[in-house]
Amino acid sequence: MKARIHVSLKPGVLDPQGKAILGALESMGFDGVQDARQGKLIELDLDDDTDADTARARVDDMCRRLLANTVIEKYTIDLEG
Amino acid sequence: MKARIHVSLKPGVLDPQGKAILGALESMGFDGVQDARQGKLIELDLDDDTDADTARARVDDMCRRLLANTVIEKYTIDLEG
Amino acid sequence: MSDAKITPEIVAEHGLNAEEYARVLEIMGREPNITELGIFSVMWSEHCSYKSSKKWLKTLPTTAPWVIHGPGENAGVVDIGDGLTAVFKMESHNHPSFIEPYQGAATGVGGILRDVFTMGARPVANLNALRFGAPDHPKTRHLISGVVSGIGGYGNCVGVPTVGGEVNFHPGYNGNILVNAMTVGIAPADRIFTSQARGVGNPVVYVGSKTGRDGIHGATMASAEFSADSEEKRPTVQVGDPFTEKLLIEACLELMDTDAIVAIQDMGAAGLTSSSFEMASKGGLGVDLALDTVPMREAGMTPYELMLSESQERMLMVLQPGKEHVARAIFEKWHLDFAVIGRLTDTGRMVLTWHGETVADLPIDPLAEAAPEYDRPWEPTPAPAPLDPATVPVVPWTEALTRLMGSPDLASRRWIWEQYDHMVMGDTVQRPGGDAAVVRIHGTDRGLAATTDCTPRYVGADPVMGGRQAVAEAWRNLTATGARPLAVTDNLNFGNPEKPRIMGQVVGACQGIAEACRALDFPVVSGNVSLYNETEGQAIPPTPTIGGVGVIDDLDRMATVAVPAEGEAILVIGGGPADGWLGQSLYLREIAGREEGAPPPVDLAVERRTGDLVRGLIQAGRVTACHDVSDGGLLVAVAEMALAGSIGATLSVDTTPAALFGEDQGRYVVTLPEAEAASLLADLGGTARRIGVTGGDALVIGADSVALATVRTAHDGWLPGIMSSTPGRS
Amino acid sequence: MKAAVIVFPGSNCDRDVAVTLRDVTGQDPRMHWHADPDLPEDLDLIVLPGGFSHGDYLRCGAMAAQAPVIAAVRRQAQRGVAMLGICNGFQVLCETGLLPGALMRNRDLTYICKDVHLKVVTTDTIFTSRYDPARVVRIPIAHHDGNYVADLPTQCMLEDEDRVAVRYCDAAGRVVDEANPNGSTANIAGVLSENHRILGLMPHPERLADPRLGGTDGRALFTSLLEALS
Ligand SMILES: Nc1ncnc2c1ncn2[C@@H]1O[C@H](COP(=O)(O)OP(=O)(O)O)[C@@H](O)[C@H]1O
Ligand SMILES: [Mg+2]
Repeated sequence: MKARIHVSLKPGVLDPQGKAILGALESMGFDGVQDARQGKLIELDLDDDTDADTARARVDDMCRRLLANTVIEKYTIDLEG
Repeated sequence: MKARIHVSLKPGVLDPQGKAILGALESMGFDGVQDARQGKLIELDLDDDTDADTARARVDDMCRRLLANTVIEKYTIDLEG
Repeated sequence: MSDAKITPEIVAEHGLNAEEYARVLEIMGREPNITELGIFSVMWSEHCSYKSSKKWLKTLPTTAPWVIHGPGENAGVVDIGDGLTAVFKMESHNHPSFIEPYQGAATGVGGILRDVFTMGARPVANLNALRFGAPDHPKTRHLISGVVSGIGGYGNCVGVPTVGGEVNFHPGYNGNILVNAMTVGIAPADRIFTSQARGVGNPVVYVGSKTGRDGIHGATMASAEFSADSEEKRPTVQVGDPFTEKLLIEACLELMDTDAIVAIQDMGAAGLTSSSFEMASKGGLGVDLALDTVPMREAGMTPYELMLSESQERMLMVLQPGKEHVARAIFEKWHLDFAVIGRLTDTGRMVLTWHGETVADLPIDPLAEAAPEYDRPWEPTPAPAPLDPATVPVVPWTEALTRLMGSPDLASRRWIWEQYDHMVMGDTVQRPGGDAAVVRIHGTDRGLAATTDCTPRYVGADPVMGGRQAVAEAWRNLTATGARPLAVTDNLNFGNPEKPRIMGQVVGACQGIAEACRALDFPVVSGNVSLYNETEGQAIPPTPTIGGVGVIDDLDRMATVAVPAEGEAILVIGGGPADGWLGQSLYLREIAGREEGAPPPVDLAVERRTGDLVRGLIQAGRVTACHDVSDGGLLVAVAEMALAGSIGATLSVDTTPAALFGEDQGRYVVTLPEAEAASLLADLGGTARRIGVTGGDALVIGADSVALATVRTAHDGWLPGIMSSTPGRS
Repeated sequence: MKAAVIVFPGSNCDRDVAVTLRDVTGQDPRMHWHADPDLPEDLDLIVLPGGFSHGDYLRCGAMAAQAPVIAAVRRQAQRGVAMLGICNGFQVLCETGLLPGALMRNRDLTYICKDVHLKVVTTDTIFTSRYDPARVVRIPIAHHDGNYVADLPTQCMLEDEDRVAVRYCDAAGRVVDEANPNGSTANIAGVLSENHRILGLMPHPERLADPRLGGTDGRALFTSLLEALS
């Protein structure tokens, strides 16, 4: 089973990387981009024998304890396969 | 329209971050994780009036020129809305 | 895979010519399999075999009473007193950095660090000599930003300060930048490690990161001329993991404190192949390796891939029998892979097995001895037409100075070195920005000074003189801090040596380097050669970079470039009233847009006399600041001292371009209290002349002046200015 | 004064701070490996040093905050043992929650190593008592992720409880945006815990505590600690 975890900054937290991307795109002549944000995508390969609910609970635990800093970040979890 | 771009290392390219995440999860007692990889997720807000094909072509251009380092990274583009 | 038929195409792809392949067949007595062919190919590549340069490298002086290990080891080792040694080397990562600037530069730093700590030294300083194309070339800014963040990204993380280097810009590097990285380490004199394998039956141990498919054929790539289709070779880029390197440094140094290690060798270019070959060959032994026991990152790897992979952060060691557990415990503590992958044998052969089956069997000595060595045809570089002084335009000195100080080759590099942690380890006594960086020898009041230097425009015009000048400037930069220059490492960057004109540059530069090293007692103890630096037939300017290291016995007697106080006398030591060499000067290039003439001559006897004199003055505490005169000439040197100290100067000198901006060699500017100037001048006789006095916030000559603030804006503003425009990846 | 320096894999200013501690206190600190959960109970000071623990991968300090020793660090924090987190150590303290807020990528996205000017906001702490509040101090920074962020309530709390220890300022002591090297909220360079016994700061006081290195403005932090803790 695969878990895809998307970690991104909470709304309201200034995103220097996103801002730099936006600025760079503009100066490269790409107009029509209104906003850019950069987050992380962490992919985990999990043992296949875990059921989806247990897996989700464990990945959620991983996120809270390590993968995301909930002071500034939020996360979503997708399970596949 | 929103574009979600997932930039990740090409297969076979060393992913030190993924490796470190795997090690950290293990030492925290999370077993059953076989592999971990870290990539970027870039979200762009595009002007609404562009059609999907044009938007995809432009985002693809942005990826090749700025958002991904195609020497070692690959990317996928999802358009929404 | 080992059954693949060896076709002429496959041989050619491995970079071996027909003659070389015939020698392979002779040595093997049969057709090699693909793994064996791969091994020959990397061992005989230019990068590993130095086949074009060996003949000339042998002409460099490599000994002195203080040299403990000269070229031939992973790094040079010189005695610095108190039972300690300085261990250092420079290495290029040019091609990888052009393809992927961040990772190319980062792994370049990683590689040179390993060369140094392999010998038992703790790395204490990193330097980097960089050459980029024209500032306005579409790729340049992307390359600068990638290379600088790559060097910082790696060096900062491993916690070794990056304290110095140099940067030049020239359109000749548009398609082929140079990234030369240097590391200086300190090791106890009685505990130097080498790669010479000893002891039949001793275990061969692999430590560090796992092996992946990184950079397979990297070594061959570094030896092949670039072409537009090099994009194809992109997957050969390796990714560095500085965190693992940091752990590897600590683990290796910890193990080195025990008596477990017999020999150790980092896996650099050509990875497992060259490391195991070199160790066995130096010990006159054979080696059996069970390749299936190598820690692997990916499934399905073949013996060929394992032998050719250039995965980073790996080391090979021979251990004392029975010490495996000691080593294993240390590497496991540091979370590094550890595996016994083979044994030393007395067969003189390298035998590789894969799950018990032999997949390669080659003789070691014949392969090493038969490595091709070429006496490539060469043509001396024709002497350039002398510059006609009457054709040199004269612009007001105030304008010329401001333009020069803000020109690509003279502008401040602060934007670069502020991205490097240049203070970690708590011993950086002279930060970047001076003549040489100085790091304190930990726990003492002594210091090591280090610098890198080369003036490619001089080498291009006259390789012999340019080679001399590069060594002389490194020696001068060390001297200007008060250091006693000890030895150099060199990084010879040139185009395609199969062209007699290019080979002539190699030969000429080696001759000049050898002359200068001999005259200055400044031997070459390590180095690296990077050839085939060409794009579409266009060679880079010849760039034999010299890295110099010296020792300061008392840090209280050290000089810096900053003007320390108002009202001090300013003296020039060396040179004379007839100074004014404008051939190949930056004045000519930046103001007149011309690169012409012969470079300034370097008189090595005078160089040595002047330098020894200046060093004596610094050590005697008779001068308060010192800076050598190099690019840009006398007024630029004074301006640099003024900016560093934020104190201006009033000079009484000729204001001709020749007098102010001539690049005559062997000169130093010093300051000292006014009251002591007369007696010093009397002592020095004709070798010194007084040119002015410090003070104020401008540079003044006669009725004209330019505010320091104006000079500073030009000097500090240029690099951030170009880098703040579009960061595109292009 | 009994001090321990916690060494994480990838710490690289552990030796630097140990040298300064020895120099100022005359005593060698204990170098404590992160994997050892048993921290001595009689410590006066715990230092989390600078560097790149775990390579700064994922997030700076995130993995170190999960180290076996951290449980003991938390217990001692509760008992009021003094703690100093420098640079990466500050990041670790934020990741453990022992200090509020978080440290993000610098505003300009580049690593910065240079001397900065600082205003010591409160001298009423064990870390800063020896500083003259009227004097601007010069101390180096060296980081990629020193951009301090905290939400508004946290900011207000920090101000109300006098928990901002140092701010970036210009040479004249003005706390202005041009003097903010990394985009930190309100130019915050260092913050204190609620009981004022834990300090995390991005600048490296141990790097300018020896005249040979070009300045000694960092030294007073260690002499303050020595005075308060011995
Ligand atoms: N790439 C670099 N990395 C670090 N420091 C650098 C780099 N390039 C230049 N510097 C520093 O900038 C200063 C000026 O360099 P340079 O003009 O080459 O000096 P010099 O003319 O004395 O050889 C030196 O202190 C040098 O170490
Ligand atoms: Mg110089």
